Amino acid sequence: MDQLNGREQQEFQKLVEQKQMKDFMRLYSDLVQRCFTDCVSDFTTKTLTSREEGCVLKCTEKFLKHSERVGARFQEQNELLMKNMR
Amino acid sequence: MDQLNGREQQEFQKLVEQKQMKDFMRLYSDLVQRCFTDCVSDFTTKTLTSREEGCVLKCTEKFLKHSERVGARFQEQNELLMKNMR
Amino acid sequence: MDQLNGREQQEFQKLVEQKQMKDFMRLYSDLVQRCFTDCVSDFTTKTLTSREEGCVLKCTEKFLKHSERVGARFQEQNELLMKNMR
Amino acid sequence: MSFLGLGGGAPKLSSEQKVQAAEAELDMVTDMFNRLVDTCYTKCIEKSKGYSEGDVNKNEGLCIDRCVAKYFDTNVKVGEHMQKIGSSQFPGRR
Amino acid sequence: MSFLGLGGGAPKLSSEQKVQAAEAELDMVTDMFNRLVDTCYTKCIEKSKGYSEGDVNKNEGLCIDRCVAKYFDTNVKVGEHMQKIGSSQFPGRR
Amino acid sequence: MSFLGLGGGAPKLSSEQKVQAAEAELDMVTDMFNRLVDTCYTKCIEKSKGYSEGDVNKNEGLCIDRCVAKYFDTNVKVGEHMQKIGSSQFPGRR
Repeated sequence: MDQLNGREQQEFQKLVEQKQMKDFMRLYSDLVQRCFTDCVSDFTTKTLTSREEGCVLKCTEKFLKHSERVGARFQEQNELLMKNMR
Repeated sequence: MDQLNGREQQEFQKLVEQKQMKDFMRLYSDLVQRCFTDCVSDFTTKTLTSREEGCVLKCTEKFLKHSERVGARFQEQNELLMKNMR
Repeated sequence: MDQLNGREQQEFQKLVEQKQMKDFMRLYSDLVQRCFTDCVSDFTTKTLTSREEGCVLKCTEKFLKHSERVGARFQEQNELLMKNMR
Repeated sequence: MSFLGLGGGAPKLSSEQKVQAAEAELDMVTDMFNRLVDTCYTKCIEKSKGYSEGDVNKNEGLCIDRCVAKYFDTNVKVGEHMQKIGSSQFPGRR
Repeated sequence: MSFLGLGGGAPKLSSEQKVQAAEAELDMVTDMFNRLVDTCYTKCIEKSKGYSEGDVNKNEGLCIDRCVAKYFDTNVKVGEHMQKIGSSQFPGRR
Repeated sequence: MSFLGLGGGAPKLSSEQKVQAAEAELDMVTDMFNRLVDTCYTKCIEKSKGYSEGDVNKNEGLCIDRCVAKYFDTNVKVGEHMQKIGSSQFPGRR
């Protein structure tokens, strides 16, 4: 990013903030869709059974921990890549 | 939406209209891809066989009716959710 | 496109150029994801095995040739469609 | 219109920010609708017989109704659970 | 350029609207191309042997050609059928 | 910040173009992160038992670490190979 000057940095920063909310929304929607798909397949009832709800909650925790861990490794790999490019 | 004033409402309305065409396009493309994937798997001919065409037409109707029904339920659930939030 | 005048054509051309980089990025990312999914499933090592790497390289070539061929046919079909519409 | 509690209490947003927030909310509702169409089609529509009919039959219809209801239910439960366990740690990449 | 009959007869659009319509059309063509690459890859490419070759072999090539042709055919048939049964009722959510 | 060598040497870009390039790069990094979350979840997370626990267990954790490393490795190898065989012919549709 060293090629952007002050004003450009600022403009870019504004873009980043606009996108962060969208990213969060996307990950949230992905989580809901995945946990629903993996946990819910009984359509004889209109609300979640307790078994389905338990599965959804565990799936939520696992997905969050998974995406955190991917995030940590992603950052490390990215820094490694940047270093090798210089 | 009550927090938007007149001019903002108008601007937002313009956005909504721009998006409606895109939404329609997307649903149309999803329909084509899904019905093609489900109905066409013989690649010894260059045009649809009559069996494949029949399948595609029924799939089209079913998908439309399905998405209409989802739309109706979606609206009800959304209204329910909004009501509970007030 | 005959309904756009000179200035509009120019503006549209600028849009096209902005989108081409994005399209390329998307196809590149699709390729990486697909070849990774198809070729890598041993997670007892931290780097690609030579067998996995060979698979990834062949997958890359095949995907590129595939998308080139789809592109050529796509263009032909599109031209055919345009001609029939006049 | 306050899906997931978005925008509810936030004070003193500029006009541009308010329209942007409304747009984000519209995009999210649209995205959820598209995911519902896709997910409930996969869960409920019988295509084993090569689409023997164009109608949505009674079983499929009931399944769709419940699929939408349970998807909303899941959406709420996930949101509540994330708040409980502290969603702040969420995206990991920032 | 009038994919799906878009833009054809519509009179008196502003410059901004015309460029927007052209952009929407470009996006749709690009989207269709991406879907074709994806769908025909799944239908036609043999990966059972772990990609034994980097070339697209003769069988795969023929399959790709027909896959593209049939996809266009499907696209047209779906469009005609939707007009016939009244696509106005389509998206449901509005 | 020069993912895939983007932006590195390109001279004399306008301010608008530079911000656009930075945005494209941000979008690509975000897209790759999302694909990693999705792909490695499918490869590494055991859901056969209906999510018997909310934690990521030791096996899953190791698998995630290696999955991310191998995905980056694949990304680099694909980029190098495309340059070698001449990626110019790539998208086909232009």
